[in-house]
Amino acid sequence: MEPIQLGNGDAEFIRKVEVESRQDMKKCYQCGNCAAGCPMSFTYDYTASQLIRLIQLGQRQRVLSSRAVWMCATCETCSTRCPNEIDVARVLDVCRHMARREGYAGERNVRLFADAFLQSVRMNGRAHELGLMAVFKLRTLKFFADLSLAPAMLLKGKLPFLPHRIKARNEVADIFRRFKEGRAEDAAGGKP
Amino acid sequence: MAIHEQLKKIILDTLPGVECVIGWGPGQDALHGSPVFMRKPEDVDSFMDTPLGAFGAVNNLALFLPELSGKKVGVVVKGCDSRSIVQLVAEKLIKREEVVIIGFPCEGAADLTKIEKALPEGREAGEVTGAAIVGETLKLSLGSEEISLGLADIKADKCTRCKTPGAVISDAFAGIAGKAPEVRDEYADLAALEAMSLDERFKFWEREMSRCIRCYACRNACPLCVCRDHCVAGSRSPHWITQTDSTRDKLMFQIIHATHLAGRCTGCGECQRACPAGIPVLLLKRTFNRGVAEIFGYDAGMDTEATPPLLTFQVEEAHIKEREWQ
Amino acid sequence: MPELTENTKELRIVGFLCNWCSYGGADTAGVGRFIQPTDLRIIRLPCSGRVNPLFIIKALMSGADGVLVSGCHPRDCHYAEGNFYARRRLEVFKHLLPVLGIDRRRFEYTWVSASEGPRWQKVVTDFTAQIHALGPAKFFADAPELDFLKAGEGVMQP
Amino acid sequence: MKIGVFICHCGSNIAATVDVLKVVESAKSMPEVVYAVNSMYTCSEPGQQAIEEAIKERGLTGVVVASCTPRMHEPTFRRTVERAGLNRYMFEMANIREHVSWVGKDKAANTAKAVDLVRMAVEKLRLDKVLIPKFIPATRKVLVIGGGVAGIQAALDCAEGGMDVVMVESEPSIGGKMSKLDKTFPTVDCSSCVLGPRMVDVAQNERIELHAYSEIASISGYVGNFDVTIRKKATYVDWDKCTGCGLCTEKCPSKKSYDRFNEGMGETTAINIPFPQAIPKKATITAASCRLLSGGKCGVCAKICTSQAVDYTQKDREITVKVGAVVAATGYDLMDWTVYGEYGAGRYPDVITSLQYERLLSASGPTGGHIRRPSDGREPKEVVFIQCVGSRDPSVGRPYCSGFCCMYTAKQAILTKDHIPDSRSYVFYMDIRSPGKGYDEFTRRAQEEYKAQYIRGRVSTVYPKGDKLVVKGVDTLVGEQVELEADLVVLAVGGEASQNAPKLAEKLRISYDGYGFFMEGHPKLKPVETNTAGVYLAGSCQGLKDIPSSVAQGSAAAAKVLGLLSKDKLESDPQTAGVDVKRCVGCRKCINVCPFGAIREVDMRGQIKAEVIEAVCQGCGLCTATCPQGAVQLSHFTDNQVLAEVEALCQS
Amino acid sequence: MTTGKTFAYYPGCSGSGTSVEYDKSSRAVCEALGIRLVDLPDWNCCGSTPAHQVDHVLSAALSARNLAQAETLGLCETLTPCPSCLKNLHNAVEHLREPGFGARVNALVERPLTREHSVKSVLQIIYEDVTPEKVAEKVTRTLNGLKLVPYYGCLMNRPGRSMHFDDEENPQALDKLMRALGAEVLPFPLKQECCGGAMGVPDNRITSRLSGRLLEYAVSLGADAFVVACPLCQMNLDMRQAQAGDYYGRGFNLPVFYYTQLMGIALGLDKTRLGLDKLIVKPAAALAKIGRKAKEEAPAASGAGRTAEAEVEA
Repeated sequence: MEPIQLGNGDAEFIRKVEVESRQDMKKCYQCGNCAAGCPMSFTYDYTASQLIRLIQLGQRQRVLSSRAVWMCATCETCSTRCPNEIDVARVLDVCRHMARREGYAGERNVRLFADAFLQSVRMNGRAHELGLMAVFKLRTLKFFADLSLAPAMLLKGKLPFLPHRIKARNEVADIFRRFKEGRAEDAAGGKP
Repeated sequence: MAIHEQLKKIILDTLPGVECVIGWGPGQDALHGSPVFMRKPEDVDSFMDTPLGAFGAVNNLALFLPELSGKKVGVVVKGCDSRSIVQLVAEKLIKREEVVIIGFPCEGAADLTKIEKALPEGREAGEVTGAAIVGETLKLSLGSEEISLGLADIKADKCTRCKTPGAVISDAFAGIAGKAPEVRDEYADLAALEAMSLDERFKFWEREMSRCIRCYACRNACPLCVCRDHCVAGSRSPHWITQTDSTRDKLMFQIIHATHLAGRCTGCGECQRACPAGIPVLLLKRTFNRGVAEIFGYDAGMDTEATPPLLTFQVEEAHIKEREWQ
Repeated sequence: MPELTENTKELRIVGFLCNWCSYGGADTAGVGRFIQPTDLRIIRLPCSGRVNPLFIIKALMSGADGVLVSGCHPRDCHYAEGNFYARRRLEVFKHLLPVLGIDRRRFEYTWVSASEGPRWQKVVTDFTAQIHALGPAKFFADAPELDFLKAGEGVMQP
Repeated sequence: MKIGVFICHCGSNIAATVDVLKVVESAKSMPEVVYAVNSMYTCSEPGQQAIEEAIKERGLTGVVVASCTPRMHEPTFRRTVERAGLNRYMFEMANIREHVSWVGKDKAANTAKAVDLVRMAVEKLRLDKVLIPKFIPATRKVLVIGGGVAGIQAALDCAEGGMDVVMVESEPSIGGKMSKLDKTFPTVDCSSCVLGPRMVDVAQNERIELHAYSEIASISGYVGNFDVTIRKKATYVDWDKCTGCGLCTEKCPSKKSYDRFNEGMGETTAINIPFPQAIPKKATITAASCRLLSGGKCGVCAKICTSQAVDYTQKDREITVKVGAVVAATGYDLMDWTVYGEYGAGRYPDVITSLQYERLLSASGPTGGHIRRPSDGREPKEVVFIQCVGSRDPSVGRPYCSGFCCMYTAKQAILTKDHIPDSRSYVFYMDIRSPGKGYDEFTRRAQEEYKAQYIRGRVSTVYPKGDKLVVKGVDTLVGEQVELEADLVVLAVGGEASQNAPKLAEKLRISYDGYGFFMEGHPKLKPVETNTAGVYLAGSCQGLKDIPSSVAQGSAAAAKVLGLLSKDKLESDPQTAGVDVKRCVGCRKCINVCPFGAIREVDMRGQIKAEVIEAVCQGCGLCTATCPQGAVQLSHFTDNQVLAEVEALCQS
Repeated sequence: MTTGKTFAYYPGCSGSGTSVEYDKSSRAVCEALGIRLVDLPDWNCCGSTPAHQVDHVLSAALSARNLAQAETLGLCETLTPCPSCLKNLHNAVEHLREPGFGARVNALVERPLTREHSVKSVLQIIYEDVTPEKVAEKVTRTLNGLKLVPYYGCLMNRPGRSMHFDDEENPQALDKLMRALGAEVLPFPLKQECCGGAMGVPDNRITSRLSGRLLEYAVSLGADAFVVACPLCQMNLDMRQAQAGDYYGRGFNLPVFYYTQLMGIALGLDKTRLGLDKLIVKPAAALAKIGRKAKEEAPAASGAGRTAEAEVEA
């Protein structure tokens, strides 16, 4: 791996993470508590504390292309136990937002699941589990995973075939539309 | 038995054990009353022997207590007056056991300025020959002329925000104390001032204070002014203000008085009532009263065990956000 | 908001500082050469508890455009409690200014420790900018000079 | 008044950005100024001489020096004017260096500001008065509060210097935290072998009067003259009669009392002597555990005691002593680590504190020096040490480093190996802090010789699984999570200010920081003084420290006490408040607010008046700001002086 | 006690799908305890984990629409049974207080919020406002004999500085409520260790690994069943129990109840309202343990007795 060029730390990246997450990265003194308790750590390339360290060093590329920012399950163990009360989970969320915005491929399955889920919400106003699973499987081509669960669920009436659609679907769809149009950032006078 | 008669009986019962009982009696004319110091049973006859009766009991008689300290005295009080006593006791300026407090259910006291203003053009209070309260109106005769005024219109402003129609503490009480009304002081008087721009307020005080004649009646009427003969207004060490006729120094004196009363003033309004120039000097004190209530949730004169908020502190102040600036 | 530039006419800002923390903090700022606007003049007092709120109004009515009080941080008072009292009195006193027609931003109080040179610099810079934004204060022009200050009168005897 | 003004160039420090000559010229026109001159270095010998000469030649009655901060050279110049025959308080300074030349770039603006500051100083000086210090007699006796190692050192050094000492200890025995330790770092020598003889010295020294199981009820007075009331808590045993034979502790039927000395690692009897080396070695009854005192029937100890020392009717009693100085050496407490739910918050018996572990290691401890798990008495093989529990943790309000945990943990890892050769120790750490003589070498020995496995990282959680404790953590150096099934978990719990510290501080009228540690007079130059004259600090009550530092501070405090009380009379600073009795109306507001109790009420011909006790007054001026009629004035900072300064600025 | 108080109720999407029995039983229990729930009209999905992982403003906007629906009812206290929904709604309220955030959210939604809202879990209201003591008084059929492992999941209490409910490291709400019902509650140190959350769909090996650990520990304690308060946890532990079994090469056969189902049984509610038939791992064997001992105890007395015991243990 190429050495990290300390002089090339991306100060704007640090600032953005800090502003969007409202957390002070300088507070972290690298105790490692977030990494110690993280249940998803076994799936990570960098540990949570290493990610915070990389942010401190302004290593945009390394952070945003890491697997870890996608695999975080937002269980908040890290945020709960941080001695400096940094909401680490929120920081990782923000990194994932940035990775998405900046077109990093990320963890395909995680990304596609989120997309499928939100598509379902956008179209119906609510999540339709069966529908979104179908979309997800279509996109990931993982037809057989979890297939064994379906019969029992269907039998128990836990997977309705038809989505529960809300009346004001347009209101929800509008939220997504305005979000896509960047209205939120316009309202705040541009991205912080 | 009328409240007035009940009070007289209580005063008569009190007299043997005290130096005197301070109450209200007749004054210079039909409208004005004045304090009476009752020492003998016959003195009691003049008590409230005025056309306005209890409605004319305007003076806050707590004023006399610190000077009489060391002697046991009785004093008749309106609810607002009793707050001054509570505050004096809380500050240990008088001893509770030296005062016999006689309360009664006060229904409000007159604002003589309002009455005078209501008189026909060119007529003065001294010309009032007779007065009587009939129901909710005050009937005045000026020679042959009769006028009648609604009591609500001539009541003192402080009565409209009164929380203590009975006495806060008392040793004897005539009649039955009414339930404390649920009034909230909205500081309408201050709001009216604050509706002005800063510049207008500045000019307001310049104009009002220019009328001040430096008589210090305001100070002398204040039951909580402890300095008495040692007021900084007349001192050169320290030398806070000059003796000159400057508006600035006149205002400075009002600010000094208000600052000395911050967290102590019960809002009895005697300062303003005493002002011969009609300057609204109570406003400055009420500014502090409002601030103190906001910050410390404290009302002076309600608890003899309380410490005035500026003479104590909390390590963590719940309502002071001193780090807001910087 | 007018920018504070070198050309802007200096305004009159009076600072009441406790000797132990804030005066020391201003010294520390000096030692560190933390450049500040020049408007503020510092009156050294032993403690923020020594600040009679009337000093503030006296200054404002005598022609000061702004008054700043700074003491030790709460709990750090050299005299243990002085700043706790000061905090209450100054906080209450703030309420008076707007009623008199004086912008309440002309007076602030804050805490600066002896080690906080950079903080002192920021406090002075920000407060000076705040006062410049408000501009010169009006004051009662008819006030004569206090007579005991006139030459020859000398020291008051108690 | 004839005032001389001296404007310093301070080389180029001032002159580079202030037009010094212009300031001199302006000064000449200031009221009562008869002489103004510039000076290259006013504080230098020729500079000071020039002032002295000017005073003599020109008959100056007051001097203003405009130079650096008065916090630097005010004492210097006061001595200068005094040498020339002036009262040292007829002097003022204008700070035109730190507050002007060093912080402003604009020379014209700086010059104007310097002129203002000089004018202010002149106006203040015009109202200065001659102040003369008073001399007050002093009691040559010192009170040492706390009988830990710092207090013991201070007491013994004071006694050695010929000073009488009163020592007050809240526990039944002196010795403090150190007496609970098995060994000490970095020498691994036996704690009680080091401390024991010193404790005996305290007991045997004729100059030291020891009050154990006692506390300070109140302190009044001032430097040289403190009146102390000591509350001696009821022990239910007449210590004059008790021989410390210990028979009662053997026969006491109530054997389930919480053992404070052993940090709850064992149980003790209701009547007990905390440990074999206790000083004084006397028995004390814990009332709550005593069958008789808690309302039942017993009385075994009274029956068995051969010297009839047991007295169930004993009550707390108070004694008073007069002392001239006080040394506070009240030590520290362990923070309450049960706020950490992730370590079980106290639910798991085999998660213990380092101090509890000391008791397990100690031969005089409940296990006789054999390491046994509290849960089942088994010898642990896998021992995990977690550092920084309650240290460096802002989320629990303890952002500071306790300073000694790294070292004692290394020691405990070494001792664990000594006690149980086939054991393995794991130390989870954030940083190893070992800056002391032989300290870092010691932590290396723990790892190299004693094979302690140091893991750089935190433990996220500890939970039981069977009879083991699962420890889940991270090794940040490899960036991977680590897990271990441990037998015993030892938490290096940080220290905090002792719980009663704020209360004692208020009695002593000294300040304490946000954590409750007592404030030293100056972080560099007055490490054992406080801002209350005559009160000194030693040991961890001022900030956590290890044994060598505590002992050093004990000695330092003793040196200060011996210095202070070397004279029979003490000079008091005359910059105090004074009451103009003519103006005082006796409203008591000043008395209420004075932080030092320096104002008292006196009856003057039937009238109440305030009176300042000059020796107690510290000169804060709170009373002056409080007195409505301005009857109390702080010398040198009178209302008129401040008003004059305000006018000088606003009228200019 | 909250008897009679009215709350806006947000069932969450899974309430009409994978956790239909949780929704049903929550409503039934609230009704029995006098907690009045009014459904948010035409509510939408809170966006769950995907939304906040895509953008916090988007997530808050979806929640804000729901809270705006509450305002149409004149209510500003919303309850939800689902911790994931709770977290989103709660975070939206919290983030809206941050400067600048509100303007962004308002730019996305139709109707900006006009009031301060509070969002709590149904569990919090039952635990704090009704209290286990009062619940115990209403028990008609004690769960005596049933050994439960309480599992809280990640989200409900953490971090404590934000959620302000129960202990962030060792929550007690389920423990005490279940004890109040007469059940035996086993000490479960993993009561907040992550089950894998929404990771099951992208990669069920993750949920298998994490949930399997929980199941293993629970079995080792000799538990009869899990009791949970989260649809996602329930799904991972129940529906995916077989996957976890495959991952660890063993079977668990541990039923996973919603706490509201057990409360319904203990309060003697109509079985059809509890949806016990919806559980994947059959609960019959566990339910059969109820009342094995001390059957003769009078319900009221047992309720009171339980309360005392719960207090002692606390």
